[in-house]
Amino acid sequence: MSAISLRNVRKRYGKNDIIHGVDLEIEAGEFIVILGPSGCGKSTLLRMIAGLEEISGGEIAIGDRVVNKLEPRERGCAMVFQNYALYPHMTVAANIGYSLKVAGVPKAERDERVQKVAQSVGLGDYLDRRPAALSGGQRQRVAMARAMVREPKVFLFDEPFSNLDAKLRVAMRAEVRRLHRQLGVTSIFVTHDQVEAMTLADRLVIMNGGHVEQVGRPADIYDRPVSRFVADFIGSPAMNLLEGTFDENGHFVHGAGGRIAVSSLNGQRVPGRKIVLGIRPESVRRTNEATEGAIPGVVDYVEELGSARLIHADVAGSRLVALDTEGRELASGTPIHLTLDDALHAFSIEDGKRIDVHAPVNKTHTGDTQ
Amino acid sequence: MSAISLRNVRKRYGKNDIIHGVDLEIEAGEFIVILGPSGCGKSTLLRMIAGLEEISGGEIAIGDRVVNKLEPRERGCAMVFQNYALYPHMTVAANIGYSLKVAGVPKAERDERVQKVAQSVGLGDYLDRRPAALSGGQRQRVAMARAMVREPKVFLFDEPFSNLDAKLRVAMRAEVRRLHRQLGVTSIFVTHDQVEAMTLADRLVIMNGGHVEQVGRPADIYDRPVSRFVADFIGSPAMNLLEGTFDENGHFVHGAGGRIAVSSLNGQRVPGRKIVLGIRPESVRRTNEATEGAIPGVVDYVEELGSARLIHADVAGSRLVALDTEGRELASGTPIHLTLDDALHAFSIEDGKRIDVHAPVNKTHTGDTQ
Amino acid sequence: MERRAYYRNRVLPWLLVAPQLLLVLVFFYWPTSQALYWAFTLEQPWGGGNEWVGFDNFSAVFSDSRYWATVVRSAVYGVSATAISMVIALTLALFVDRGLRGTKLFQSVFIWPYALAAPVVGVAFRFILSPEAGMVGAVNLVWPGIWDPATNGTHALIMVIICHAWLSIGYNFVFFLAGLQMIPRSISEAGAMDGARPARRMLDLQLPLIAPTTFFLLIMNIISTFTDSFALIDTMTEGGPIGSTEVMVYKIYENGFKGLDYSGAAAQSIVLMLIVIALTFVQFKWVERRIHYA
Amino acid sequence: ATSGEARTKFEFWYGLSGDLSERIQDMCKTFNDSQADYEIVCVSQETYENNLQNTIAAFRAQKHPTVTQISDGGTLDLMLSGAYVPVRELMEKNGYQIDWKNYFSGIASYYSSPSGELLSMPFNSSTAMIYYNTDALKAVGFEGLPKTWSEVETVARAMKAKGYECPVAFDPTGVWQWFEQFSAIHNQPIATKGNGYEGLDAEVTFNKTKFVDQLTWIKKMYDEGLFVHKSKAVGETANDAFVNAKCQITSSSIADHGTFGKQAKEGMHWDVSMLPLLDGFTRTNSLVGGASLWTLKGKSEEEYKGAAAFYAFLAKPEQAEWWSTVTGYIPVTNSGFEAMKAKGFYDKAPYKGRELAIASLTATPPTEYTRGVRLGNFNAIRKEIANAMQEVVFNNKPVQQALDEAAARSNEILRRFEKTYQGKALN
Amino acid sequence: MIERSPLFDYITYGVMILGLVIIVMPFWIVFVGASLSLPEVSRVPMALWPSDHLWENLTKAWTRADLGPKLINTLIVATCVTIGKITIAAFTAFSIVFFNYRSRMVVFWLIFITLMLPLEVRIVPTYSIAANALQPFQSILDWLGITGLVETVSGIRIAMNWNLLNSYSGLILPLVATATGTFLYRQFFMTVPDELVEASKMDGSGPMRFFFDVLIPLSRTNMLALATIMFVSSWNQYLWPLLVTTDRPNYGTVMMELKSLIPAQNGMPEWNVTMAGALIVMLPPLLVVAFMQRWFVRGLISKDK
Ligand SMILES: Nc1ncnc2c1ncn2[C@@H]1O[C@H](COP(=O)(O)OP(=O)(O)OP(=O)(O)O)[C@@H](O)[C@H]1O
Ligand SMILES: Nc1ncnc2c1ncn2[C@@H]1O[C@H](COP(=O)(O)OP(=O)(O)OP(=O)(O)O)[C@@H](O)[C@H]1O
Ligand SMILES: O=P(O)(O)OC[C@H](O)CO
Ligand SMILES: [Mg+2]
Ligand SMILES: [Mg+2]
Repeated sequence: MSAISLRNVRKRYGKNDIIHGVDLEIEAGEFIVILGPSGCGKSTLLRMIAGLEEISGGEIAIGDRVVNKLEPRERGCAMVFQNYALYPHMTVAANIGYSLKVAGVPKAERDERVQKVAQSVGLGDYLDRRPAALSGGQRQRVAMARAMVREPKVFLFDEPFSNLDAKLRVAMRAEVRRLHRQLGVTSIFVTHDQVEAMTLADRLVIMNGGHVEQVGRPADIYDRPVSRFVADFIGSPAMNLLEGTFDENGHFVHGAGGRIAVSSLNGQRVPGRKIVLGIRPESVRRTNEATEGAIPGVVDYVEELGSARLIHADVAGSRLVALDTEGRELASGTPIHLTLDDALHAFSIEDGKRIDVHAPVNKTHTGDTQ
Repeated sequence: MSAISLRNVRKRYGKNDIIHGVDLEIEAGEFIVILGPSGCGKSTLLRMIAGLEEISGGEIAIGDRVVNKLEPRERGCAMVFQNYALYPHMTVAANIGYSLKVAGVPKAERDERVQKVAQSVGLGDYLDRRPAALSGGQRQRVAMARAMVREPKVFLFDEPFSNLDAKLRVAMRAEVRRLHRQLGVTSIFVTHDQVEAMTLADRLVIMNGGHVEQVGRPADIYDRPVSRFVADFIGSPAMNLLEGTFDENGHFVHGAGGRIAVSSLNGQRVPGRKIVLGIRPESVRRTNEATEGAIPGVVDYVEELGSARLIHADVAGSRLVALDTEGRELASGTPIHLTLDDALHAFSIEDGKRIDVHAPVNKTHTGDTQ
Repeated sequence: MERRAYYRNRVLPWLLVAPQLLLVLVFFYWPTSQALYWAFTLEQPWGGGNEWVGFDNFSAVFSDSRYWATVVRSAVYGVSATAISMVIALTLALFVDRGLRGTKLFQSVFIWPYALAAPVVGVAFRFILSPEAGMVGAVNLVWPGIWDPATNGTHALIMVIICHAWLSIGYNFVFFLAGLQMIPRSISEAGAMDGARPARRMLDLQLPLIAPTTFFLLIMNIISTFTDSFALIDTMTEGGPIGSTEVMVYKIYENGFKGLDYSGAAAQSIVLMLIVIALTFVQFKWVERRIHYA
Repeated sequence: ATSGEARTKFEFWYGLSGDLSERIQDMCKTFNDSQADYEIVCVSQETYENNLQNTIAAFRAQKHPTVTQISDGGTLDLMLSGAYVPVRELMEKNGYQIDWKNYFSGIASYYSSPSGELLSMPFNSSTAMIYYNTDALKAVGFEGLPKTWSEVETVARAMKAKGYECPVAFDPTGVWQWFEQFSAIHNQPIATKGNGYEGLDAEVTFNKTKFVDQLTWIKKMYDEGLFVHKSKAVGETANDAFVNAKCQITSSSIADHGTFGKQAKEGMHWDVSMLPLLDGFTRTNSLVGGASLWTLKGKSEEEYKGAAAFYAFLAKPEQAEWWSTVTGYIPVTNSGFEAMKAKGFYDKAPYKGRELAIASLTATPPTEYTRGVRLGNFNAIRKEIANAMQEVVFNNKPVQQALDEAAARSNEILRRFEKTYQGKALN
Repeated sequence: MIERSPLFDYITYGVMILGLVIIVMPFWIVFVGASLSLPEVSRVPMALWPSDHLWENLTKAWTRADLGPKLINTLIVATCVTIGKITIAAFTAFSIVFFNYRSRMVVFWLIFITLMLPLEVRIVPTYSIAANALQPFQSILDWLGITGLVETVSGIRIAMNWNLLNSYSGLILPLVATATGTFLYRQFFMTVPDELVEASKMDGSGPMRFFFDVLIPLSRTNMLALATIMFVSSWNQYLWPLLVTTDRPNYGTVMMELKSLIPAQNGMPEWNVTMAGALIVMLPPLLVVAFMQRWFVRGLISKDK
């Protein structure tokens, strides 16, 4: 039995279908991240689970109970809101303890539990402050403590870090991870930041326009995106996506006649067939000489990242981005040669679906768990 | 003659000194990025150049004119604001053309110029819309077009991308770069996003608490941060910074007695001397066997980035983060061994200043400009 | 909230405020300073002359038991009209804010009283609450004398208070609704997630969060009971019976304009003005310190 | 009328409303039509009180009318104002010969300075009367009209017993009829110093006169339901109640005689009589009521000429007769009255009974207490007395206490007035 | 709406309907009263259902109080006051909010304090000002001795006089000088982001251009809200018109005429006509509020939900 099941869940606002039937089984203790572009329905889905939004169709079950008709308070979920939604007029302690107070927990017990939770998120010294007197990170922690104190069956997070600055986001990420390890509560976390998603998720749910595009472990999704959308969405810098056809030699022809020798994709290289070829920037390598099969190009510009740089190159009228960890100081206009490793992805040009052959296209894992 | 000179520029609000004397020479056509944490005075400095803020001390010259006493409109600067600051009640065309209208440019010429600029930023089809009916990226472009239409001598940008989502930021970055290449106008760009700063800047100005900490090309700053502050601030994932001392063998002792053999830093390894040792995550490599000099540690957790992963390891009580592009699936608690390459940084524990020996500590460039 | 972006100009700001300053000086400060002068003199009604009497007018006012009765009455009037009106308006606003289907209709009607002038409402309520006609007349037929604002001072005061309260429901409602709608929705949702039912959320979350609005309205209402009660009382009771609906403003008008005691009235005006200024200062300190959400 | 250009315009503010106001407008029109030199603009200020207040405000602003109508009670306020031109002087200057002796002595004494100079132009004079519904009187078998308050009590009781809800309409704000005129016809003082005629330092004395007993009696009548409260505040005035036959007896000005005639319910019979007396008293003359016309200072000679012409117009016998006909106001001159009497004006309905007003006014020559009232800010004092009557009737305050308090407050008003006009004397 | 609690929904509707009754009842009674005949309106208890004399009573009230010209007068006055107020207040608030000069808070308080002393309590001195609005200047000149000086030098006596009684200016000007509008504008102007000011500075526009090109168009909603408030309050003015207007036929306003419809001494208790008059008099502001309420409410809320 799953901790949470969504069965063909739909949402309609007036005449607009927002969620088009989502199916999802979440195991107890899992950390699920829902990722997708703005407006794709992530929050709506989360809020339907929370009970803040009516369900227009399908069924949501938490544990073995269908909760469609239950009020938020009856579902055993706790939620951390995007802008924290702290009660501005209550102290930190009162904010955290409010749900207990509503539930009629006696004051002594309440104080004790609030104290304990506050300690565990490092807010022990701030219990008497108002939210306005806290920093962004501290407010974030109050929101978290408020969710934790009820010992809910499910944690729901709606872009909880989106108002924090970069440094703080990294720190809060670690905090959420630590808490999840410590409490082991089933969690659903909505974000549109893919680094956040990749680093936090046990399983990732990629949404697009009210559909679930792909569900899987972050690495699997990165390695085998099921669609052009996912391929483009996951990974930073983004995957190079070239539209083109195959010639009679099975070479991929793109842009203004550029040719790429493709070793994988056996059986798919039908001459004249149009596809989208996907190559991750880290699969594009720069060679100094024009070796056999190397693709010639011209540097457009280079973005310095410090530890590496992104070479934006013009390759026969197409743009190819390479992640280069070695060289430096490539002036714009410099001719270069690029080779591709065999981790190529191909997508249908019509529906954007992944085109797969039996041979796996992902890299060989060195996966040493010792 | 510089395009813009700041000479001992100071700013005081009431009794508070905000900018403590900034000197900076900016060449014509340069793209300068000012980077620093929130509240360090970046915006204030920019606004003093724009003429929106009075200068409490020192001198600002644009071209050969000291502009301290000039009104904003007389300085020939254009500015792009953080939240765009578009006129909500005007159409895109009116927004872009407003400065021309104020300047009394005849309607026909105005329309033509607006049209041209709008085309160049891809807003040709949106001229009749109101800002409210535009997406974030489009608004951003309107703000840019508004700045461009006046053909100013200097562009000023105050965190223009901070309200955009990640994908859009990348796209807008490319756009700004393209525009700068195309127009060649001296630009000053304020941000606290270091990727933005690194990838855009000809020269980077790192500010901290009203001071300029370091000025230089992005790669130089990455490779030779002049202070612990800069080292920590520049680079993502951030540099590992370990506090410790040297033992009689010249080994660096940190945490609960962990020892690191340090080959560089000759002459600085005085036994008992306390320093901060800085190691970039990409300089930490994982080896499978305990080779000579390898540092033993235990995996705390791994953050999957897709193309690589960050191994957070416990090393004798200190935390060391390694950027790993090879292995995968390292369970928490797995013992590992780490080696460091020789790109080490050292900083004084007292004032955070870089401690340098004559030998350069940066990697050998392969810098093949062919 | 401090602004950062200002214009610098020596003349322009003064030109901009000139029209209003001029109007205010001519139509407010000049007359008011004249009244101030009268407060320290005995002014002949026909303006033939006056005599400096120092604080005599004030001591006369303060030693008059009827004046103190008026002060107490004003306080009762102010507090109860304010309380009744605000409670009703707040209740309506809280329920309207739930945004159920059809709420818009209710909402627009609840604003109506705002459009009405005190004299119109006074006339209408005088008719409605008239002991021998209208609506309440029926009640008097059954229990004679149970309602008689014409002779019973308490009834008369109640009548005026009810009318004043009704009249300000619209204004209060609009501000309460505005205040409620400024509370981020997510705070109510957080409350729901924390297990609080709607009624509980009203009490625990919404009420405290509109405290600044409430306070603002409290002061505005009390000031309005000082300043706006005139037309109402003048059309409904003219201060009677036996002065039992005479509040401070009305007494000033009655003593000054009708009783031709300009000096005594001027002294009372000054007392009233000081009270209102004090209230406004308190209020101002609060308006500027609204709660900031998140 | 001829073209407006050449005519001198001047304003006349008055304090009457309703039917009486319309009559004044008629009168103004007649005046304007009667000559080509002046145009009078007549503006109603609704009530005497309002008119006094607005006139003062306007005078202070130098935007006052040339002529204003001030009621009996406001006379001293005007006398001390120094804001008027005495009417005798005005008329003399403009060459009008008026026989001032011809005016009823009660009227002259009310509006004259101590030296006997008539200050304002007598215009609408009245006195208080009592009106009876004769149908009701007949129903209880009372012959004629009650002449004493004890008779009134008897018939009221009988009416009540007959099922009349409201025998006597009582408006406690009617200080003029219930208190002032009561005091006059019983020769009771209102204030010392001859009701204030002899100095600004007069003090009221109404808490020590027969009025105390009278108010006690009123209270008794009210408690028994024989007097019924009728006023603007209850939505029905005493006069309304009387013309609607809801109340059978009311006390009011003779001025209302005309209005009652027009408004009385169809088929209703009524009559008017002099105010009743207490047993054992003989009648002294009642006070002249209504108002007179004051000419204000600060106007042009032309306007004064206009005002004088207007006064002369009012003094014309046919004009005075018209005015007395369409209202209930009395003719203000002996000759006017005699002429009308001779014409048989008072012999038949609807004017029959109005002569009683003059009989009341001239019952005796004016005494120290019946020549008028000369108290400063008398409107405010009236209000105190009205309050006292209401306190007694509605709130059961002991009569003596209520009147003592009212007297104390009234004296404060007088002292304040005295101080305000320090150094000024009646002259 | 967060949860679907049918019970609570019923309560909500219950309360709102109760509120509706409280609010609408007086309107209804006025309406019903206005439709009754004299005997019907005098009957106790009064009917709760309208009768068929509405038109008759409306006509009576209309002619008796001469409402036609009075409505036009009131409309002229209310419109001018409204326009005057929103214009003058906008200038003042602009000066106070967007210029940084030392005395701006003094100016603000000078204006704000005028909210605190109602006209009723300074009626007599205000009246004499209305009689000569230039009196303060005359007095200042007299006091400074300038009048005397000029008179001795040139023989001309300075006598400034501007009478406002019985004129539209008298009905309008004193009402234009209030602080409410300034206060509301100030509140709104303070929410205008600094960046907008700065953007326009960078675009080269000076303060007045900013005011007309940016601030005024942005304040449209607030101006509508303000206009509603101002229109209603000036329409409903009572005591001031009563005082400055002695020439009722030409300058009377509806509110003062209404009082003359109240059954007076010596009059019939024609409450039905009074109610009909009230109906006519209250209709225009009611329509304005009903029509403008969308902007009215929005203009007072600075932030959206
Ligand atoms: N109350 C509503 N009425 C109508 N449409 C709505 C409503 N709430 C949301 N939507 C629409 O539903 C879609 C999904 O909204 P949702 O808030 O779930 O997106 P999201 O994925 O959370 O986006 P973001 O990342 O911007 O928060 C959007 O297109 C939005 O416009
Ligand atoms: N008007 C002001 N009065 C007083 N202090 C101010 C004012 N404006 C800015 N400051 C202070 O000056 C310092 C620098 O502000 P500034 O806006 O330049 O920072 P910043 O580097 O742009 O920060 P951010 O990245 O958050 O925009 C801050 O500490 C701020 O509090
Ligand atoms: O109604 P009138 O005109 O007779 O006047 C009554 C009294 O004299 C008013 O003071
Ligand atoms: Mg969302
Ligand atoms: Mg900034």
